[in-house]
Amino acid sequence: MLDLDRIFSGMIRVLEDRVLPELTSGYARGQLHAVLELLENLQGRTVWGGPLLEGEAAMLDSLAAEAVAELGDPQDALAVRLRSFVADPPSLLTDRVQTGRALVCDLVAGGHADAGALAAMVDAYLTNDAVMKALGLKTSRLAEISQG
Amino acid sequence: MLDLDRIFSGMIRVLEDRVLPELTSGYARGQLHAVLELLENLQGRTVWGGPLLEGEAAMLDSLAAEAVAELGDPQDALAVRLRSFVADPPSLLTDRVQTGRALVCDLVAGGHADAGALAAMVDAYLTNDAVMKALGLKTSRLAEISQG
Amino acid sequence: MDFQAQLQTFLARVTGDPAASIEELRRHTQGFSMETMSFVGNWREAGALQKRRLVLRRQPEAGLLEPYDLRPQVAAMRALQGVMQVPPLLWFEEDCAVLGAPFYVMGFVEGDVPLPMVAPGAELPIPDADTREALAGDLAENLVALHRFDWRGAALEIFAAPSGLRQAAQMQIDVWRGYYERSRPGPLPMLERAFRELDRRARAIAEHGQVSIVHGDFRTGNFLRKDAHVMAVLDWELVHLGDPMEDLAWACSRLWRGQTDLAGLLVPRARFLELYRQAGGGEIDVARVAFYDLLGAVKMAAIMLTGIRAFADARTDDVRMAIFAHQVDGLNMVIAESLGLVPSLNN
Amino acid sequence: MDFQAQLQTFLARVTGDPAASIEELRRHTQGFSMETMSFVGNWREAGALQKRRLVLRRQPEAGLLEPYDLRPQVAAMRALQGVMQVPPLLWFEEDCAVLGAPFYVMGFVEGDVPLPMVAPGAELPIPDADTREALAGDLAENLVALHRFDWRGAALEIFAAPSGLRQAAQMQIDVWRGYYERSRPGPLPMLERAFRELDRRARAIAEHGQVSIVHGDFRTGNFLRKDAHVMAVLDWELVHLGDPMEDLAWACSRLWRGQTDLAGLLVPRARFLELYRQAGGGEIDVARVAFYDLLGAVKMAAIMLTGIRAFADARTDDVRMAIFAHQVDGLNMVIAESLGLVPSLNN
Repeated sequence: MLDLDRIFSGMIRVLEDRVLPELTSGYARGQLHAVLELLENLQGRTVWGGPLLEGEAAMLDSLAAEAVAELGDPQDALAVRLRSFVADPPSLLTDRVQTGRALVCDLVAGGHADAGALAAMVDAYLTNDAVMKALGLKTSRLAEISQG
Repeated sequence: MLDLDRIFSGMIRVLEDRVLPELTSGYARGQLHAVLELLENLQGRTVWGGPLLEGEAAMLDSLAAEAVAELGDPQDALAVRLRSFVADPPSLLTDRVQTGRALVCDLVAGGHADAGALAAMVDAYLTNDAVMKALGLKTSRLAEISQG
Repeated sequence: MDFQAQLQTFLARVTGDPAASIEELRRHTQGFSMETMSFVGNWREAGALQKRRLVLRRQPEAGLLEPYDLRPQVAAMRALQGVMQVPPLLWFEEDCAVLGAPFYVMGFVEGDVPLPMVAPGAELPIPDADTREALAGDLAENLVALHRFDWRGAALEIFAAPSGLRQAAQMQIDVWRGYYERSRPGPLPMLERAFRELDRRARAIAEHGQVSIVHGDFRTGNFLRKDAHVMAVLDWELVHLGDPMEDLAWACSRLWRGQTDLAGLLVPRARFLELYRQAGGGEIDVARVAFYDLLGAVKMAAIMLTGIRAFADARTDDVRMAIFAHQVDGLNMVIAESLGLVPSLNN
Repeated sequence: MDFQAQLQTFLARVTGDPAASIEELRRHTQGFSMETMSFVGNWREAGALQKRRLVLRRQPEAGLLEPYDLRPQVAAMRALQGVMQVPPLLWFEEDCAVLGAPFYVMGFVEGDVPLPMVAPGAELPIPDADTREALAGDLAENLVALHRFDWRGAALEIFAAPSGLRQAAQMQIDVWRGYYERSRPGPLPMLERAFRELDRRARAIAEHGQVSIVHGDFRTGNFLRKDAHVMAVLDWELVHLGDPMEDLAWACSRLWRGQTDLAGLLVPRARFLELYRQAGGGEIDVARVAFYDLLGAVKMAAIMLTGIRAFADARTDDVRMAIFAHQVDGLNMVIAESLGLVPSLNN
């Protein structure tokens, strides 16, 4: 996930260096300074979260639990990591999601999800997550961004 | 705590309605549209958090645990709430902090923290939290905000 | 009808000149509370052409001090003309139909408003020490004139009169507890702790003593000056009857000292108290000043919470209100200092 | 020396006219990758005064397609002059000392660039259906001309030539897996799943078949048109030798259809394939188009990840790169559709 601090510092920099100098009215300048102060203080006081990420974390939890049951050899390194993830998931939401995603990547890369029940589970997670996140996107401003 | 969504929607509104119309260069307009798209999508994907809030939650945890030990009557309604907070804290960080703060407020309002060990504990929490959060503040832009 | 036309209609009515006109209408957005505009009014009065620069202050839709009632500040400014430096108050209109909200019109007063803020390492708003000293003296004289004014002889029925200084203290606690309870976004332990302490200290204040008109927001940032002279004390939204120590504590509060030890970025706190006494303000009650110092920090928090609430409820789109949500964190340190929880950094 | 002066010095050198001058220098910021500027150059050539509008494209410091190498695109544009609609390429400068980074200069081509985006409910970039049909036909003809060009006879040693179509597919997988692995901000299961599927499908592609010059970014948004005529195909940064089905799949990708079923917001996908065949492009291999459709979605994700990484590492301050961090979420749906995990909304 992109570092949230970096997004804030990027927004602050462009607003301060490129947008502020073009403002002429005192009202707009005052409001932009307030936005800048807000962004500077949201930085460090906010973290990735919300229902989309919580939803993905929950899906990864169940996927990992089911994968533990499906994987044959309990001594397999991946099976060991999956069991540890199920038994003691990272407490920070972003860590939990990143660890879960890494496990799915390794299931796929290891060929465990090429066919059968595990393939269906992985595809169900990928599909549901993609659908939920796509629904959560706001209409893009790409046209305005490109045209200025 | 102020609703994070509301802060984002307020920033989006003022940037779109008051700042954007004053921009003349295509570059600044394109960049501001990108900032707007970022803010629109941070909304719903971020929550209050970070080290300051985590620190306060940890202090509230210990304060509650010590208060349980200090409060005499175990049947007292406040003592019951404190025990429940210690045994089963809310999983969401903001809920945990809000619940903990409410307990401290009730300790103070009920006179439990007027003197003695509980008073010292409450004041230590208040002082440490105030110092940490004040250190976390960025230099205010209030002068620029007022002058425009 | 646009705003300028509505204002012209108003001017025609109050001056009795149907040809009255206005020009150079400007909105000033510096304030966080009342809306402020300036304009030049032209009208004929007793045969002579008047051309006068005027200032209009209008009740905002939402803001830091809601709910708004313009009558006390208008009554105070009227009663105090000639007593101390106040702007000349010309007209007061309570009817919302005229300009959308109640407002009053004052004569324009020349001068600049030094702000009680200084960036780290930057020059003070008034760099010259002699000017600061003289200005502080003039401020203290104005404050003493206000506090010594015999309000019982003036038409100030709109003010609730406390029976004495203890009740005055309790009334102020009630006012700001009210703001706090209406606006807090959740439980705030530091404020709860401060209110409990204020209750305790108020009980120890003696009832007897002089009740005065209290400006309520007397500080750097709320007066116009020219060189070392106070031209007008502004921003009377918080005027009430109470303890003169309240204005003194507020003027000297940590809130208006930046990272310096200068009350209102003018002179050291002890020096301002001394100037007040020298101007005839009588003895300083240290315990009551300390009480109002704590009350002041709490009041500032309550004001910020009111702004945050107006923003949270989407009654205002002014994002400046939202910054108070993190600035309250800094205010907790000021409260902690007033409570004696942390050592005073400068006094 | 400022940029304009540096550019003038360059123009004087390449034209051999020490008095060469430039005017109307403008920076265009629409692009997400190469920096683009336009200007008018004045110089004397064989005794006659030249006054020509020119376009300069410079390698950016950081961006979507880094690391940059301008040589392949310059070689392709040079080789294709007269073969299809490409901008006239005048000069190429590899020395960073001249303008800070390698660049080339092209003659200005008149026309507008329709973008492959349409706001919900808004009119298509080209509202007239007949114009869209004719333009799609002209595009298909240009594409066929490109794909039928005998590159073996041209000076294109800079291009790595795959031995056949299976190797071409595997080379493209390697290219984009490289971008993905260098830039991903963490594990991305959908991309891992897509790469596994691409490997599987690539193994099923027959090696024999025609290897062509592939534009690599052939789509609405990357050509200039006047009415229904393609004036120039632009943006040759991704040109390479490979499978012609790659350009076809990319031109028809879900990425450039908005919420419509029109490939590049021009004509239905099947119609564009038909136009390509009619122009002499030969039979369409459905399986290979499907392979490159999935590769295209993965490639778009890899491009976005490269921009995100440039922003994350603070090598660019362009916040437009940061929006890809959430747009990758939308792209996952396109990948899911290409993988057959969700039904195709429009085909």
